Amino acid sequence: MEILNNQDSLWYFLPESVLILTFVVILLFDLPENWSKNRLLAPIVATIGTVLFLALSFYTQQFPEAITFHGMIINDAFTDFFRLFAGLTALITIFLSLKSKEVAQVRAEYWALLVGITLGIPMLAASNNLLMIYLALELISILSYILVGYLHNTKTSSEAAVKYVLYGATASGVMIYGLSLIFGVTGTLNAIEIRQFLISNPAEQLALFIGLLMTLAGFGYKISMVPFHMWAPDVYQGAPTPVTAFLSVGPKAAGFAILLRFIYTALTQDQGGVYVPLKYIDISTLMAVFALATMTLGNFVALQQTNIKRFLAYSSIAHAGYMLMAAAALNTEALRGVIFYMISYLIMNMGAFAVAIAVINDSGSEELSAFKGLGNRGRKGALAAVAMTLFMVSLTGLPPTVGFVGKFYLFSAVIEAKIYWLAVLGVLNSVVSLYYYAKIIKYMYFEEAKEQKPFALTGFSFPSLIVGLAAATVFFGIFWNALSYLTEISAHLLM
Amino acid sequence: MIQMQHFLMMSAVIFVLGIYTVVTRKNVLGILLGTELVLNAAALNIVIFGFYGNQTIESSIYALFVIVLAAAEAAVALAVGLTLYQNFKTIDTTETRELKG
Amino acid sequence: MHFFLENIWVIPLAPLIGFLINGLGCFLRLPYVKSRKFVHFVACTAIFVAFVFAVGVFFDLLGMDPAHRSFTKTLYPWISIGSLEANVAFLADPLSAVMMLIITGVGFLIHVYSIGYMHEDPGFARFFTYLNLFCFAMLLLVMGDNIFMLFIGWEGVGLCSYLLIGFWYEHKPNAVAGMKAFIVNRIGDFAFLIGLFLLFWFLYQQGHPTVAFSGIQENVHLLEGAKVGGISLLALVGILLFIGATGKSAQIPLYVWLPDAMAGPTPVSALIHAATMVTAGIYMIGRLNFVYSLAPEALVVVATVGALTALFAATIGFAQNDIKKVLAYSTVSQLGYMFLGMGTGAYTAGIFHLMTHAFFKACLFLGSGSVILGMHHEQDMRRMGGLKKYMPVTYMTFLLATIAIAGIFPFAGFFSKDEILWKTFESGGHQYWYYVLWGMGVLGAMGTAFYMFRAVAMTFFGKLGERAHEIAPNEVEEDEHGPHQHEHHTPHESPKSMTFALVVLAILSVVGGLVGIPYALGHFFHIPNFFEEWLAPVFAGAHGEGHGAHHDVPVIEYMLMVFSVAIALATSALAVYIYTKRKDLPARFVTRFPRLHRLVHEKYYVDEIYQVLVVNNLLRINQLLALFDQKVVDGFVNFAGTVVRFSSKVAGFTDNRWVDGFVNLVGNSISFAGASLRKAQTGLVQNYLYIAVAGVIALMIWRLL
Amino acid sequence: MMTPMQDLAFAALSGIVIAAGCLIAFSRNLVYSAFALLGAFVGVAGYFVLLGADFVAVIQLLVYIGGIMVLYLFAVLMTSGIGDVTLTNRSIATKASAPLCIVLIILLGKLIYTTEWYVAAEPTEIAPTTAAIGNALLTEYLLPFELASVLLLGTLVGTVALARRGVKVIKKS
Repeated sequence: MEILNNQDSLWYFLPESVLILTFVVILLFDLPENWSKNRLLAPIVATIGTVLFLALSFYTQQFPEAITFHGMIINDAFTDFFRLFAGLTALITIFLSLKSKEVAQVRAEYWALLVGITLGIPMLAASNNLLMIYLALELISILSYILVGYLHNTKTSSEAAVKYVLYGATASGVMIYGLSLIFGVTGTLNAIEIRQFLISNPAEQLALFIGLLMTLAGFGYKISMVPFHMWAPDVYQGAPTPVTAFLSVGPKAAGFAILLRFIYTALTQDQGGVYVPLKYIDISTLMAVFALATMTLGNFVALQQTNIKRFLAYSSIAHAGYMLMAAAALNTEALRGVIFYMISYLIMNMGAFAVAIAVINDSGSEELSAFKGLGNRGRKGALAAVAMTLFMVSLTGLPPTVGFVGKFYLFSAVIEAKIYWLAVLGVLNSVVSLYYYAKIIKYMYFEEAKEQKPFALTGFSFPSLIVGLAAATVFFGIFWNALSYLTEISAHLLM
Repeated sequence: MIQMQHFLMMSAVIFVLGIYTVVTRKNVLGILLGTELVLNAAALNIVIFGFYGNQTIESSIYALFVIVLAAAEAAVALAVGLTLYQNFKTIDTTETRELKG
Repeated sequence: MHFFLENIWVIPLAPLIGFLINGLGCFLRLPYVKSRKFVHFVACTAIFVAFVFAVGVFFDLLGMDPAHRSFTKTLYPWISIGSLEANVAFLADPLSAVMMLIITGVGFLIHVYSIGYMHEDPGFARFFTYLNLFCFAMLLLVMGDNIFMLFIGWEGVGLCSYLLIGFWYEHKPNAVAGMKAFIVNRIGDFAFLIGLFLLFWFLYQQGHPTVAFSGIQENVHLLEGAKVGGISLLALVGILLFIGATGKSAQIPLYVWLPDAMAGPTPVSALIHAATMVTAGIYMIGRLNFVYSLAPEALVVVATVGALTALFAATIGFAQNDIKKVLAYSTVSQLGYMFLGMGTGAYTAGIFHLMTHAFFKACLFLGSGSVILGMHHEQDMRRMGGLKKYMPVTYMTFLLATIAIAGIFPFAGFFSKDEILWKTFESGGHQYWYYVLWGMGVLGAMGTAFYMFRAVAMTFFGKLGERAHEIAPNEVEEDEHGPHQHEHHTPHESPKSMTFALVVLAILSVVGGLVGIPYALGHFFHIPNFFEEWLAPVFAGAHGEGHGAHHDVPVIEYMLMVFSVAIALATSALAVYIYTKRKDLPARFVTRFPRLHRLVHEKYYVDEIYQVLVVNNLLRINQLLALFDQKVVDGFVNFAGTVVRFSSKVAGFTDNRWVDGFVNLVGNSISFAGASLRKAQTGLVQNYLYIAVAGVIALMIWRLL
Repeated sequence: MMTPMQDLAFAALSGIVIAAGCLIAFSRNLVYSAFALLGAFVGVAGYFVLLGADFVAVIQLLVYIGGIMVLYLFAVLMTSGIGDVTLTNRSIATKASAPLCIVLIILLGKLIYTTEWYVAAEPTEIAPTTAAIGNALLTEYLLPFELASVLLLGTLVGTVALARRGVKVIKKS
């Protein structure tokens, strides 16, 4: 384990540096009046920057894994994966933002803020220091508050932003209080040193558990874990739809990354692929309870929703519950499983949001009823409906879609960890979720549309994105070896 | 003699008062005051542990960052609160409830 | 070297490609699906290619050493988690080769037949899409080399069956029948899954986590003696899997969906609900014979349920007037025979009957379809009669298939059914219970001969419409297209594409049995029992496959053969006599025993019993929940509205108490919980934070306690 | 460790902090609550001085009192109107929240007094920390320092973006 100094670390930081540069350059576009008139300039620069970021992260991937910046962050395969993930999420979001009518009139800072959040995702995933955790989390959060409230003159957007800020500020306050308790017991801010301290001082400490709980409030709020989930439906509904899509995938994945890294690095001991929780902190049971509560609540309440964004918000809470099972299972398979699940979730959730944006563009309504009769509204309508059906099937977790494979890996990790009750209840939860996902399918094919005019999904690029995501859903549902390989190499934490 | 625990207790009192403010206030600005208290309690906690505990500079730096980020957060919160006010002509959270269920 | 074996993946791939071409066209409304020629060309070519390859695989296997006639083609490593590995791999062995030939061969004929039958239907392309998808799923089921693939195929064919039963979904009873099939099958599948899980789990415990059939076969002996709650594990697994099979293969008590499934287009009834899908349960038992052979208790259950179903369904067949209903109950009954064979341990005999049944029952169904089309969508046999004159080809083929199903020498049905009955009788020597089963089987065979010839007599003999006056005026006429206005048309023979399939299948029903001539007859002419030798490697080691026992044929076997042919002939003649010469007899019988007739005619009220026993109880729980909702949770006013709206939506969607019972119960409990939780989402961020803090405190206290 | 003088200072600061905190939590007038925040910040800054974190104390005063407090007062005035004398700051759900907070403080008290904290053997020498902080920010803490600058830039731009439009809307109305 090598801890690099600042100069040596800079090479590892190359991809993120590009993002910072992009961030600053885009901000400059707002200065000259005539520049900001060209609507496409800023998103193009953002796209170029993100692509460059992805390319460079493939380059830095070849470096040996190391702990960089005096132990602040860790550059390992896990971090590399989240660079890839953040880049892909950002690219899709930029595309969706261009296509959505809601954010048609944005200025350059919108794209800059997107890039800024994208920067936060790998930073959070790589954090090894309690200070870095807080800083990266806040970087994501604060910039998200602004994006959520970006539609300044709509009531829902501003209301969502206010709730988000108030909830986020309090949750992060509670989290630092918890982190400070952990610091008080262990005397260090470094996650690896925390583990070493806990191994050599195995006496039970109440402050440690409570500090952990409070820390989980901060992480849990980012991943919308019950009972810290309640902001999510309101914020997801009020935010501009592309931002909702982004928040439900990117920052959420970052939250999972740090949750898993923190638990696996600081609170467990690696014993040949099985991470044994350090004595007296029964993190496994705790996370299993959280996971069960999260998925059950998400699924049950999603059944009741009539707004498409709110519906997808509850669906995303339910999926957070499934992914939380990895934090309960505590083995390498679980890490693999959750990484696989994140990829599948990226594909299918972004796909669902893409169709939702198309429907909102077409009807101007966010109600689920806007989906009625979609399958019978011309060729484009049929295409959107078929794609949406695939995404719904995948979100339910049925074969032959990528969602099934993701669930399969996760559940087998849970069984490997011998937490059978969680696996059984998780499967039952998937059955419940079938009800509400099938509702959309039923709407699209078996109900009459309000207007019979052909579905407006113009252009070439937007339909091809939807088709591409739908094809990926099925393709990776059948041939998942490549993804499986990626998850296998990514499920490695340097500690 | 003042001990570490006394400091910690004071910090806990500030923390709990902040939480109480957050969960009871109707006014957005009122809630924000509570979050500031929570954040200050956390910063205080860190400085206490730094002073009695590992005695390095890192606790001070951590507290600094907490203060700076709290300021950033407050700025955003106030800006967002203003947009809320422009849309609803009030910042009473019980009257700005379009999103629920 | 073995070209077809190496390229065995073409067999499922061809129908899949057909499905994709037509399916994409349908979904995206591409112009090419408007061309009927293109659609059926694609669909028929796809299945024909599969058939050619299946024949190739058969001959490749034939060229191999009999003891090692098994070939696994691993296409793609699918899942590998820990020590568990499941591949996308196709297994070619004698058993799967037989199944492939049946599915692609009969499937091809039915595709060709459908060109004519579905000619006027607007959903032409959709129909062929589903048909191809079904063939793909069914081939996956029989070709997979592991339980996963079997299960995927199993669910896939169920889905296609559901889609095709409700093919004319605009007509409500069809949609309801589809739903009923779906739900009844889910009950079976639930047990099936538990069975698979138990089997896998205990193998895993033994350190052999495998899902491949070969792996299970090697390690299953380790589970001998294992017990779960005092019951032998393997027996439990066998019975659970068999419950799954009773759902798919329509056995007591889960057979109720199959007669209703006749709401689908007739080619579908022939392909899915007679020849292939419903035999999946038999195939499954044959494939897992090594499990069943170690679990004699499970075998007894299988045999008993099979014999009971065979007899029970045959009696229902006496009193049905809808030609497709008669055939449906006949299918249930014949499937019972197959299970009787499997349960006796005579796996070869069961599979043999599966094959011959595929020929003659497909022929019968297609014949009935031809009659229905010729009579301009008329299914009530009482309006028929004398069709011999108008539809000679249909008549001849139908008659030949009827003789075959009645089990008259030397038609196909004789060899297979007789072998099952003989093996059952032989097993009686070890366990007297099998004599009883044999008795039931013989009675069922008599019944089969009677109701089949009754159908022939009512349809083809006599004069057109001579029984129409028997139809009570209040009986609502329904055919597969919905309520039907009766008009008089002259019946006509069906087009060539349809009669072609009929003729081929009729020939197969006549000669198909000759591949399995029992030793008792064959040894006079030194004709080996090819079919038994062919399947011997698959069922090697299974008890009941008496090797070497053939050298001395007991006299009793000849006696039984003569006996069964005699009674088949006698009952056939009786049926023809009653329904052509003494037409008053059935009516007199009905007046004499009105209750008995009504009981049989109403299918022993099984649906009604289920309604009372199962569905109503579920509804009652539902009502209790509603009561709780009213009295206890008075405060949640909004919620009640939500539930009512939800249940009315569900009710509107399904509108069937069978379905309502399940869906409402589960749905209401979940939406009850969901709505309560939803109340917590007040829209006040203070409350959200309150709940978060309360959650943290609750967990702290949980920790301290 | 602490001199009697410091004990006295601690007592005084605690009085200020608790009084200010109670005003924030319970006062019905928003202006009082906002000004009480000032008191709480000053009190905490005093604690920082007692705990040897002089630089943090200064920053606390500068950032909070110089920055945040002014912002708050602006916000209070803008959202309520200068002419409005009754700046209400009402509470809800106090009956449900009070027990929660009492339980919380009891739990925290138990935690504080039962945990074995990581305590150094030697008491700290109180010395100026500014130089050390400056060094650390440019060496070990370089990355957080830079990242915070990105965050602040984003916040600045974002806040302006939200507020800029706000000004326009007000002008129109």
